[in-house]
Amino acid sequence: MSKKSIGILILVIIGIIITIIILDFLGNRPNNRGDNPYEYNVEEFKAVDASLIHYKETKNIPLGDIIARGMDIFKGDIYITGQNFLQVIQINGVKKLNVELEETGICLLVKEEFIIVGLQQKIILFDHEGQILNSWMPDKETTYITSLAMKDDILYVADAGNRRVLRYNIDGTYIGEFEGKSESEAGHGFIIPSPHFDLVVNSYDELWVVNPGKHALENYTDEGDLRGFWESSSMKIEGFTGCCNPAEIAVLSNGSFVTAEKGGMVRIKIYSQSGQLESVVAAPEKFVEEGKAPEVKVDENDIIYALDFDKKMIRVFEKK
Amino acid sequence: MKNSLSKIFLFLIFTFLFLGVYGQNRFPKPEFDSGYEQPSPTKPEPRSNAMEILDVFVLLAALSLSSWLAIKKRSRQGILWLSIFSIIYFGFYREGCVCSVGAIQNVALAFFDSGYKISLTILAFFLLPLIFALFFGRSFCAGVCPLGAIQDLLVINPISVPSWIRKTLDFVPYLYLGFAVLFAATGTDFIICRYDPFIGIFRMNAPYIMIILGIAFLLLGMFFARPYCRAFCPYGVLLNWMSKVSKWHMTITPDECIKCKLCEPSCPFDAIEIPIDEKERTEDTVRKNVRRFSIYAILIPLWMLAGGFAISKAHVFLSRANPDVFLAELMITNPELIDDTENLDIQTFLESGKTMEQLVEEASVIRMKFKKGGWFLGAFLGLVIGVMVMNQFKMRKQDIYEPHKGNCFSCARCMDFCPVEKKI
Amino acid sequence: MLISGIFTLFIASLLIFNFWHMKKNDPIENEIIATFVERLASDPRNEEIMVEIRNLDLLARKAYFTSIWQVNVGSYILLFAGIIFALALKINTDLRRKITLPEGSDEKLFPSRIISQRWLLISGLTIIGFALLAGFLGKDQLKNFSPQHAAAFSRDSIDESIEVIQLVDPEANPVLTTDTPVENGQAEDNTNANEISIPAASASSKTYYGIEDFKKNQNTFRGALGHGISYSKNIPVDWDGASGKNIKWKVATTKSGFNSPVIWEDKIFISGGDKTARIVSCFDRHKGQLIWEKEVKDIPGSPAAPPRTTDDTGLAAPTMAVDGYYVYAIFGTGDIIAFDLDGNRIWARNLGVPDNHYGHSSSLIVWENKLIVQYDSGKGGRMLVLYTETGETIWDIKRPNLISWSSPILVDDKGKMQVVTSTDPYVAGYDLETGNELWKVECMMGEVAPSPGYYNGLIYATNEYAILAAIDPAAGPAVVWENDEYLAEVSSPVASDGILYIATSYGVLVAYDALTGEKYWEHEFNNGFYSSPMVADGKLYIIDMGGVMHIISADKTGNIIGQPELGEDGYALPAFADNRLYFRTNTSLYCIEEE
Amino acid sequence: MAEEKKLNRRDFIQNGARITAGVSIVGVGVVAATKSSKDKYVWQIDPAKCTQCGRCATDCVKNPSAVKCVHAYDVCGYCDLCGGYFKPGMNALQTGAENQLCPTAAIERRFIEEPYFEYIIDEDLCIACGLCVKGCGAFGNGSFQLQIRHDLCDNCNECAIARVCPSDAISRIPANQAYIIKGESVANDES
Repeated sequence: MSKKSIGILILVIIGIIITIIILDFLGNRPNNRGDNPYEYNVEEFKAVDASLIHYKETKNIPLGDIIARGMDIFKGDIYITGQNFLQVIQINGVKKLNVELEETGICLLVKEEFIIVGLQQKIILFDHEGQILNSWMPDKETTYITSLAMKDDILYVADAGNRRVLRYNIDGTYIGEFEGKSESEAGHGFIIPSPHFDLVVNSYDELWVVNPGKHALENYTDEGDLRGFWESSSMKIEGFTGCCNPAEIAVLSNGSFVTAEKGGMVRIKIYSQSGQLESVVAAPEKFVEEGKAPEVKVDENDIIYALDFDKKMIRVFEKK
Repeated sequence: MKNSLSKIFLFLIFTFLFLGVYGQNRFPKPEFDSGYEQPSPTKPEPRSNAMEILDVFVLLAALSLSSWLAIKKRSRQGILWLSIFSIIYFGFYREGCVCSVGAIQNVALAFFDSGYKISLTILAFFLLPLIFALFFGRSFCAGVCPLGAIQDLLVINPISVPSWIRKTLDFVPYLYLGFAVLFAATGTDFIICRYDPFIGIFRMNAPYIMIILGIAFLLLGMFFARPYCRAFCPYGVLLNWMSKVSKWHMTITPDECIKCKLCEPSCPFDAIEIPIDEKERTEDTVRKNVRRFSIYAILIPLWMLAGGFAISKAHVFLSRANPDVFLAELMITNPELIDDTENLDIQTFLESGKTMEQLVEEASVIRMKFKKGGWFLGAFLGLVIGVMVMNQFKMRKQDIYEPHKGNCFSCARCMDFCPVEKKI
Repeated sequence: MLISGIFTLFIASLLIFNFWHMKKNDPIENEIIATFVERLASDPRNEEIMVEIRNLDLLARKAYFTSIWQVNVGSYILLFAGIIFALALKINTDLRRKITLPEGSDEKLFPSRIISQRWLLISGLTIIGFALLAGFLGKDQLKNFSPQHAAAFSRDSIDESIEVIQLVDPEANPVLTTDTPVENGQAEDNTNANEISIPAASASSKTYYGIEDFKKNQNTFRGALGHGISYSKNIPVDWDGASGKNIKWKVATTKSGFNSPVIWEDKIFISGGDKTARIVSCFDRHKGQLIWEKEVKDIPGSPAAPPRTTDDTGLAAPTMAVDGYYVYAIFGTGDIIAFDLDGNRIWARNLGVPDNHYGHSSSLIVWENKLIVQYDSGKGGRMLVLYTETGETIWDIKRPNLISWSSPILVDDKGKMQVVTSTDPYVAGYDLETGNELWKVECMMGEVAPSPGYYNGLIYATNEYAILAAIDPAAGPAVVWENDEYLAEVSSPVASDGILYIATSYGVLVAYDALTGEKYWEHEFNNGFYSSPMVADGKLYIIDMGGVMHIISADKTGNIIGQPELGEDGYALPAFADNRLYFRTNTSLYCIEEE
Repeated sequence: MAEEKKLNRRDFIQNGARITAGVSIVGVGVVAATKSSKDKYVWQIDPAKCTQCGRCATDCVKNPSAVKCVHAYDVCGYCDLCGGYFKPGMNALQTGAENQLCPTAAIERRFIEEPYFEYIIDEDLCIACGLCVKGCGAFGNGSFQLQIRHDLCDNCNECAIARVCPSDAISRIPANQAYIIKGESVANDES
């Protein structure tokens, strides 16, 4: 090869080298990168038909710094509990009561005579002035209390840690418990992959318990016998998806269920007592992506309150 | 790279915080009736510390052997075999990492980032070749550095380039070194590692664009011997300094030079200094050169000042290499990108919960570092240019054939060409 | 040789083809499968489609992993072929090479050096040129960033129709605490529990020290009520840290902090802190002995890992307050604590970890039974007043301002105390009793660190990039005069005897007529000021960032009286007492007295 | 005589320069040594920060990536309907390819007992695309996570995926605790 051709070859190669370096450098800039070929896409399931949405958001109450975990509505006041507190807030935002708790309150239930707060492993009864009336602890160390409900004088306590529902008298005496298991095929017991395990008593005095692992709502007798259930497993709007949904439920005065889901698609929906989707309260777009399930409660006027943990506020939904 | 590299300990704290929040996920598992036992995830161990120490010892042994072969044994054959060993061990077995060249960046980062801990192995890889160069010349380049060795083996038909090209190319490594240190010190990028042309070949696995880069360099090396070492290698700059003042540098001839000229074409790297034609050293040129020398010597501070000013002026531009700065600016200039769901960097940032103010604050801090660093870098480059220009008029007497102590790679090729035998 | 060369080329091109192929054949990118999946969605029971998909999928996966395998094997073969090719080439050229005498370089030494020199010059100048070009073309977009801008980046699109209700703690309903916290017992472990149960709002029978006592003791940041004036007499003007001249005593401090010492009678207090611990120390003012030192710990709600702060703020930036009975300290962790003067812990609580990117630095101020805490953070403005006896909240207001680093001052408005704060975007006065906002003027912006100044009914507020404003709250409120020539970044304004002093972070100290804004004099020093000036004994004392104390006559002449230095960095204010000056550096506490 | 003197002077300068160079190396060495640590450091992904952007699959210098999906069984709910295994909107809860989320079928679903299933990752097939991690995080307990496998990782001086990671989730950690597995690290931290 002649010197000249070698020289040209060298120049060409140097050109290639410089081009490569520049290409590589620019190719990695944030505005120049290609899309992710492995994108996980659930957008089509997130879209909700607007005609299904029968509710509108009317009020927001930002909670600021406090970390709330549980909420209940009673006579127009909002009761919240969370990291070391129990607070009562009037609907106009004025705090009525603030009680310090030794631990984080997880759930609460307000009745005429008292306020019941569930800590992880303890149940405390307060009067409406914030004085402790009574408190007791369930027997097992793995207890993880997630929900409370009352029927007549019996307190139902959802213990997600042991997959059971406990029954107590209001003075703290243990009456019994059930795990939802039975000989029949339907009685597979509660499947609770993560600490979401909710129960309610509706206006017909029926106890409904969520079986999140089965995407089911189950109706039990006082003794713990399965009386009826419905389940709906689907990623579409009609059903529940993921490992443990619905994570939170509440009941309207007509017995319909308000359900809240966690995870990739946070949404609040209303199902009839028999499990038919009636309407949608809030579509996933209203919530943080991959968020926690909001705690939902209903007041006497069937106004729905949602405690949004990700946005740290109480959101109020009213019928359009 | 980003800043995360340095924040090992902070990161541990973060983990802890995270687990505090999501601790609820650790939930009692199902009780299995079928006697199922939960497996635990396997954790293949990283390469052990002992093996790292072994690497240091192999480096030490290879350096000693290379020095001995070049200076005592004077054996090109030996160095050739050593370089094959180095390619196999440091290249293909160790996959080009850990390497002395890249260690510059770790050292730079350790100097400027208090949170960054440099491992002793890397420090040893950085220091040992320099110490050897101080005593024995660039024996590291001769047959220990896998990057050099692979190019050295592919020197097929080296052409001799005019000295002005060489002298100009000599400046590029300084530039590369300067920027590598600036980028490493600001926690922006490790450009030496990122654009290491041969690492893809050693790993036999790389983005294909980088493999093409490696092949391009090798092809280039067939005609312009050791292109990376001579025109890019930032570590070569440090070795060059050390080697210039080395105590026992290798010589072409075992004894007295008889100026037979035979060795002249032997060096593919044009590193042999040939005797100066005394006829050219007329009194007139000498006087002229002395004058120029002194003028350019006086100009050096000016160079430094100009360089510092210019590069620190360019800090805005340079700092865009930093991903944080780039992202911050991108979002300020193109706020509409927030709605671009395909832009992962921006979407991830928005989801991270970090505020824009924090990002801008961090970016400004990095930018300021670039401004300050720009002064140092510019002054350094100015100094280098100034000294290089000045040195063109250095009137050193040269009456025998000897290797240029800075540029010589101690590859021992020239020795075979020397007809002189060692006197007993 | 030729054969090996061709072989190498062949393998290389195969490999490149494979790379390209692999890009196309990404297993999930397969479009045929995608169409089948779509069809399946409309016909979920169709077994045929399922089988089809499964087969195709299997094929695609197989192809993917084969191509990876091919790349691996191919690169080994390529390597091998490359080695053979290189060897062949080498042997080939070596065979052809004969030892020849060099044809003798035709390059002349000196002329070629001139060319090299020229090219080096060219490349050097090119680089400088490019750098300058890049410098002039590169516009610093970060500077364009403004808080308004930031709003665009918050993702929440707020639905206008939603009513947002803010939580309020009404004064009418003081916060109740029940006995529950006692169960875990940490809150008040070593306290004198006798007075705790007094409700916050009710008055105590204790007589509190008043303004005359505060004037004698520099009990808060910038002296009595935070006005920056010391009433002590005979303050030293000359000392030297290096020779020890006029240094009465010097004592090492346990932990560093940027807070200034506070004094009550014979005691002097400082706080300090780092990641590991926060402390409050009390020294004998006359002898320099440590009397007590207490660690601030075991506070419910206190974070396990303190929040990050910058080095020039740290966790103990706010100055303490002392009211003659108790000494109060607040830290960057949100912990606030009270000790009595003998070091017994009275109460402690955590106000919530502040979201502050430098670190919380607003100092405390105390009046009668009320401890005022300015607690603006990244989450928004907040100010609270705590009951000094128990630490219970008397009032706690959320304010619509942004984060700040300034400290509140107190202003006596016809016998009623007002709290005045300077924040972004406004300067405002609050009723100390109720927390009601009495007036506000929107004139500040940016990261407000200077505290307000006060003289003769006028409030002075300033911040860099904002303005210097003299505000008369009684007149509307109205800005009486303003100026933007010299603006302080951190240092707070102080006014005394009709003269207002401003110290900037770039080293200018300037004096204005406090009532009209007319400039009397200015001095420019080498080092900038972060510390605030204080007027004492007719002289202005201010320390610069280089550790030099500038002492200037506090009058219209502005004569420099002295510039002594300790030879140690210090950013805190000095504490003044009769004949004495106390000064805190990073490592030590000094007492200076002229012999 | 003059010649000799000149030579001596040159030697002297050379010696001086050599000592200077030597001192500066030692200086750099000592300063760097004060900032050094005997521990080896390796790159690892913090699952808490990871957002499964997919760049681990495309940007690792290894092909397939040295990052693999690791199953933290401690956190797993053993669900029948696994968000990490099934495609969104899957046809049926079956192992058929049309229902699987994983593009390379690297997850094995194994029946344990009603109603629990075990999910096992075949790392040879895993390409670290993060799809299953995303799915499990979104609709499950988040027991799948991406981790750099150190038998595959070259431990580059500058990790190519750390450079492009949008969430800064990759950093160096001491080699003696080379993995951050969800659930487990809680136990470690607490003990």
